[in-house]
Amino acid sequence: MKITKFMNAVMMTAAITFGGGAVQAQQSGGSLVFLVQPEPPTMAGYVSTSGPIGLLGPKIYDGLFDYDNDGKMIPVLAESVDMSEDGKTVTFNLRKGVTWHDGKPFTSADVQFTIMDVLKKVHPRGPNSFKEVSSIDTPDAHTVVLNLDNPAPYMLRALSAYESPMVPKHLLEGEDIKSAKLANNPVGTGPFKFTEWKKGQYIRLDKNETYWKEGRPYIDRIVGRFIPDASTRASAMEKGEVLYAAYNAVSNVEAVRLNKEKDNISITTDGYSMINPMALIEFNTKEGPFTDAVVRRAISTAIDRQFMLDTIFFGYGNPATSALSSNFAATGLHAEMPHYPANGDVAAANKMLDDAGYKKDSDGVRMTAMFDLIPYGEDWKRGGQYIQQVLGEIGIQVELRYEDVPTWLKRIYHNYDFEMNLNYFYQLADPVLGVHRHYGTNMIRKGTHFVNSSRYSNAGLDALLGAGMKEPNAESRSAIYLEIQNILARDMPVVNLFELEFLTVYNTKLKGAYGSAMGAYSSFGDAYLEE
Amino acid sequence: MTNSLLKISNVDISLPEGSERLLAVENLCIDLVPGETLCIVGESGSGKSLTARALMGLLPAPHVKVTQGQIDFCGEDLTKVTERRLREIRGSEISMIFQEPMTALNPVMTIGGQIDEIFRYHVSMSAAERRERAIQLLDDVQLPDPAQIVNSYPHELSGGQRQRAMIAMALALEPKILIADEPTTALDVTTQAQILKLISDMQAVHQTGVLFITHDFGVVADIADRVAVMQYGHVVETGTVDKVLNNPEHPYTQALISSVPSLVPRSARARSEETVLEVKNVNKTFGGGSSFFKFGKPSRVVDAVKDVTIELRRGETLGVVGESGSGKSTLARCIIRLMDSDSGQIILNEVNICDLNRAEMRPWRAKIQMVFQDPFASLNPRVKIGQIIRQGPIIQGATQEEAEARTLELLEIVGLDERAFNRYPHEFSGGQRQRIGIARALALNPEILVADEPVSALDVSIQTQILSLLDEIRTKMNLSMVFITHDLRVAAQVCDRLAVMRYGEIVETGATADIFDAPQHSYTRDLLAAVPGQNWER
Amino acid sequence: MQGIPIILAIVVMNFFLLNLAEGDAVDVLAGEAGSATPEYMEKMRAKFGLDQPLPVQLAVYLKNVVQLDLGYSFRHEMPVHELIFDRFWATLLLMTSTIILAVGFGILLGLFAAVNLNTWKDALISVFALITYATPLFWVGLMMIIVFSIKNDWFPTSGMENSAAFYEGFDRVKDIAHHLVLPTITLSLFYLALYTRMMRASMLEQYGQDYVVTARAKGLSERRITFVHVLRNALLPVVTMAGVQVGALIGGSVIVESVFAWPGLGMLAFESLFARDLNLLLGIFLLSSVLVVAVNLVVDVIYCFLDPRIEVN
Amino acid sequence: MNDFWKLFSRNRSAVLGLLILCLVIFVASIASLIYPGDPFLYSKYPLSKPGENGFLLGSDSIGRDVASGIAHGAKTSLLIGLIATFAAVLIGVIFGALAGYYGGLVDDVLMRVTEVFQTIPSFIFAILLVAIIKPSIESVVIAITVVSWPAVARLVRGEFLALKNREFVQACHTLGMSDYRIMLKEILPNCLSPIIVIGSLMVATAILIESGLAFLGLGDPNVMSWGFQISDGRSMLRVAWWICTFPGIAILITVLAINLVGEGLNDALNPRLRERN
Repeated sequence: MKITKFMNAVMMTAAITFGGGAVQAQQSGGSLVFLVQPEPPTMAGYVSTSGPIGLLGPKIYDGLFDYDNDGKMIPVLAESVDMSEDGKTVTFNLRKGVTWHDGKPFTSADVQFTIMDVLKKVHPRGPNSFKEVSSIDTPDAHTVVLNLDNPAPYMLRALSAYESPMVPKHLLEGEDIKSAKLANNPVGTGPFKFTEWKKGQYIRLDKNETYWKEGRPYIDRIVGRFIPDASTRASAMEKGEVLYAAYNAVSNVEAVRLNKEKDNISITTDGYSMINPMALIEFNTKEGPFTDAVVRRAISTAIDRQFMLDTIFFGYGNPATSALSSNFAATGLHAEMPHYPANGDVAAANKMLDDAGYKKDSDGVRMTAMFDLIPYGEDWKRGGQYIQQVLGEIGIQVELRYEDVPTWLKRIYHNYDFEMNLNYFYQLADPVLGVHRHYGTNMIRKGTHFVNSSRYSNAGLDALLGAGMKEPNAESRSAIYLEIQNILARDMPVVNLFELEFLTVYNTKLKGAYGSAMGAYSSFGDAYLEE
Repeated sequence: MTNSLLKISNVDISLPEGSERLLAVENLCIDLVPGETLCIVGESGSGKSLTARALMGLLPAPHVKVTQGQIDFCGEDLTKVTERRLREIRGSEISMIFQEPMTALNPVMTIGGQIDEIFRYHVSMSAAERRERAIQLLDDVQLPDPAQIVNSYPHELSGGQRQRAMIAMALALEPKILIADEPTTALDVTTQAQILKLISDMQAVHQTGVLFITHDFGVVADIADRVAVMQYGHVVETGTVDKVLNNPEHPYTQALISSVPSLVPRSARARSEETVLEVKNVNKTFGGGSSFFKFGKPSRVVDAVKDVTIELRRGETLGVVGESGSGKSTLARCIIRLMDSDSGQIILNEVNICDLNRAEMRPWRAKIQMVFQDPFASLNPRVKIGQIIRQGPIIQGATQEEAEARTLELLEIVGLDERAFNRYPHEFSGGQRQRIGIARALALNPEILVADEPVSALDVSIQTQILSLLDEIRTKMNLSMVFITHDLRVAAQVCDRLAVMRYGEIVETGATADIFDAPQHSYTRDLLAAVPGQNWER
Repeated sequence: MQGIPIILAIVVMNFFLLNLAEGDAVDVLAGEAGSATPEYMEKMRAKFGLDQPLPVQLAVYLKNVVQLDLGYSFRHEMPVHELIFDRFWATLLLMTSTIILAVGFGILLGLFAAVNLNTWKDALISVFALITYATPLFWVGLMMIIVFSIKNDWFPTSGMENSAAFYEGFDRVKDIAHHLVLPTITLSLFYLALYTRMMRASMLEQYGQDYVVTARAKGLSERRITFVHVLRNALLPVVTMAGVQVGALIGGSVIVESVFAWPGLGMLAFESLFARDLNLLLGIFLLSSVLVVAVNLVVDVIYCFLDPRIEVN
Repeated sequence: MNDFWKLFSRNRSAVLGLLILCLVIFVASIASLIYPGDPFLYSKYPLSKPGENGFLLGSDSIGRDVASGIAHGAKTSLLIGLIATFAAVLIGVIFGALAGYYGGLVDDVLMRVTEVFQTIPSFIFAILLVAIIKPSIESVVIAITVVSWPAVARLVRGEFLALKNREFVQACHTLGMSDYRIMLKEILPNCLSPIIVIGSLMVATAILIESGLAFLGLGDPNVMSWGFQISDGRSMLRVAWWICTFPGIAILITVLAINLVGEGLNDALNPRLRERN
């Protein structure tokens, strides 16, 4: 009895905190508690693109632009961008009157420093995105001129707060950027200021009262909570302790249930179009049982992609139909290819192997192999176990190996000590950014993660990839990528399984958080809470 | 008798199902008058302890209980009164002391606290008064510095002091009856004498009726007014101490009394000229070692054996006598190389066996063997008798067949059936086990036998049998023997010569008869004086 | 004092074990970041000192530890002691409340069962103890959340304090206590069962001792015999056991911390293991070993207090 | 043996435990007969409720038969428990026997090592071992062994300390028996009872540790075990309770049964603790 009473008192206090403000279209105030999974090591979004940092960084740091769901650029710190005729000079006009959270003004020098000394040097993807930038001029405090060696149209798609956060020069200059204090005490220009990080519990951000955008943000406080256990995350969501969970922080099965059972909880697949995650199997093409493309094609043919999506991901996602995500169809780069049957065809796969002369022994086994699984949770383990069974049906007996992340990374990308590996890659906003790294000969980089671990090397393909990167004409580019997909469907160094659809689960009282293509990786400056 | 304190009539005490016999005590009739000491004598299993418990209503219910008869205590039948009344009586009108004061006292409570409880439960007194009374009581039982002892814990006192404290506790409320269940059995002989005196002194002051349970006829002779002899749950004979001790009627009583060894040493035998074992200046200390990992101060050093020199001639039995802690067992273990002495020599057949390492020692093992005290602890409960006896010869190099033949021969020598070969120790009685222990020692044809209190755990009738067995074997095999004992009666009957030990030192050696007749050392005199039942000689 | 070589041995052993593992902190950081160039990773390794030979790394670490410096977590860009400090209090809080609950109730239940031996009360307690002993911890935890947090809105699902309200002062204490309830119950159930069973057995053993007969012979009531004589003696093995279990308790809390998002050392250890955050993990092993040693010291003191036979050094 | 059984059967709950345990062992041994297929085999009927589509205890998210998993998992869980316990007892007996028998420096060194393993937070250490070796049945067994043996070592050391000065051991010395033989043939048989009791309880604990490791995702993906089933089904607890509830119950009753048997063994083998007289 006593406990209940005590409980009610606490809950009421909580309710009061949530429910401040008048009933309006866009209310101010309130605390947004959302799930960050897992807890990030630091908040240095300029050093790491790791997911949890992405959830918090863009609330603190602004980018030059944001992107809407159609891919259109939304001005943020840059009010506009001009590109010269030859594509080799890019000029940003910066917003005036923007200040850092510590009160210092934001100027072109910050942008110059960020791109040249931070992103190009220590950011994991920055060196690629800004590869062509040779120097930056700052004619005045609000104008930035990028001088490029070659045109780089894809660069303009990498200017979000997540990909390229603008960082304060005055706090980083002269420091070792990777170990600067800023990593744990971030100071940005974004709508929320960093207040407190209780390790193991939460990161608390409070409203930036001097945010450049009038009346924004609406929310008083954003708290990113860390809950290691998936079931508990779902429970916290169900109970309303947290209001927003992106990147499958609440598992699909629970998300679907909550959506169905709870009136105030909804789900969406929006906000992931810049990510394009693709589940796949990487093969060791240099040694072991999978050096022959026929075997790889047979495996691709046998797997029932739709079954995996339906059972493991509860219907979210689409079967892969080529090496590229169908999301690239909008830009004309995607085409359906053979050997990607959505429902799998074990008989056809068996026939392919029979024809190629792989005989079954008395136990029905043609070959044995070790199958590594990405150590990112039980969904992937379950997927691996399904594939194990299917491969058994076509006479390939595999043993599963599920190690911890560091061991697995070392094995796949450093030692190449694997035969086949279940994995997923972000294909990102453009194949140049997310797909080329998987197939190019120049991307066989021992020790670099998430590149060409199959060690597949094809001079013809390399040439096509190079052409695809530079080709400005959409139609010619489409033709180039059609050829690329044909080659990959034939050689299959990687068997694409399905395009993942991440789910965002949210409490319906949270509004206005879904307009950006960056989804959860956006600033939440326009988000508000409605009672 | 009208002034009878206690009248037990026709009492039966049942045993749990599946026990050896149906009733622990059958048709028991005993009475007790104030100021009287009634000794209940009997061997283990006679039911004497259960009788004592029955009086207090402390039988281990529900399986063991009084099924019939009355226990009339000043007009009340203790078998009928309520538990509440029984609690009132316990501690205030009837109290009890036990054999082992260490376990009978609560180890985590002060002596004062344990005495205090009696007052709290039976009379109303202020805390200060109770404490004062407790100190007074401790003083009455002649404990030194009672004001300090009242705050001590049991482990801080010696065995005798603990028993005094127990008596103080028992007599706190001047009970009408004191039940003493073998109260001196665990004590040294000199302490025993003091405790017995204390009990009779207290009894004289308070006119307490004492029910004294013992197996020791010496003690009976010293303190009893009347005696009841029990066997298998029956009282076979009662009467005054004089009548029972000097004119026993029942054959069992007669047998028991004839088993009590006499204090008059047996006639000495001719001493051989051949020395078989020489112990020269042997020292052994315990404690004091500090190990590699422990940085603390070294622990207390105890001289267990200090500069001991003895000589054993062929065919001779040398008795080593002393009280507990005198170092006699340590000496025995040093002689047989169970322990390494710190310094000195042990010369066997002109070889100093102290210098031998394990492997070198092995052949010498056959020459010197040991018989242990506790017949229950000295046989491995998981090994069959045959194996126990046989393994010695096998280790010494005999074949299986030889060892087995020798084993069967030995079983016969010690008076056991050859069927014993395939049985486990728990199937045998204490006396039989001691026979097995002797057979094990003899299996190696030793020249010297070291016997460490070989009969002290045995009932008196069994004791006699084992002693005569040892005697028989000694003659037959021309054994020389080192005989460790605390019991001067046994020593008198077994040993040719005696060495008296105290605090690790030998205070006196000499022929047994000489020592008994004219002890030189004051300690020897004290020891002899403390032997109970001196004035009674059957 | 004796604890120091043990703690050092633990650190050294874990140091080598962890270095046997494939992959290092840089691999993990780079893996999480999506991609990184080999040159960048080499630079990071040099910065973290991971390019040094193992004995040198160990020597450097031990030298720092001796100076009470637990080193730096390159992953969190923070000194290890700062990272551990907050977590340490959370662990200590959970551990203390668990020990109090488990030992306290275990003793009470065991006592109650022994006093009511072979009655339905004894049977009920024994069944309860057996079932809680046999139920996997995480199952209890998940069920607790569903029953007491979701179905009945009595307790929060997880965390250590309300992260929407941020209470101050006494309200915060209340709030933390409120969050503490479910994890404590979950973690203590297993140990509660253990201590209940031990206490019962210990009581029964003590009831058979001679001093109990003496106490009865003195005419004491069963109540006093139970509570004054038997209880204190029966506590001794339970207290010893509680000391031995502390190590297991800290480890066992990983699951409870995970289920209830309790920000303790166990979860931090789990995460730092998979991040190959060597300094941090060693720091945790060091600290929790110190904690175990310290608790055992406390247990020794309690034991001395309970048992006069043991002398205090 | 007869005496033993008489004592054991006096404890009715121990007999019940033994019956349950025999049932579990029986199910484990005939798992391949009643569920001949691979327990990992998926089907087209995911998330069937118990009784639906011919699944006695329902099916999981990719249509695997939960009942088949439990039957096959019984074998794994019991084997893990038995092997880990056997190994832990072996190591513990060696350490404890040597330390207790020889005492002195040997005792100091061995007990310090034991204390090291007792001071380490054991479950974290188990996680560390499994993660480093790679999650597999072998590594789980190794981890459980490594965290379990110190308890045995301490127990055996205590027994050896108490027994080594008993007169029957001294008698063996006087016969010139070798240390090895004294330890193995004379002392060890006398401390078998407590070892059997602690061993039986360790089997139960091992099953619990395995499930705990599996809960944290550290199980062998190739081998069906109750721990795996639970870790696989727990995220679906609210949607398909049967996936992890049935294996959870299987663990519960097995651990319970083993505990009951252990208690019965304790009562029968250790007369000191027999009920209050």
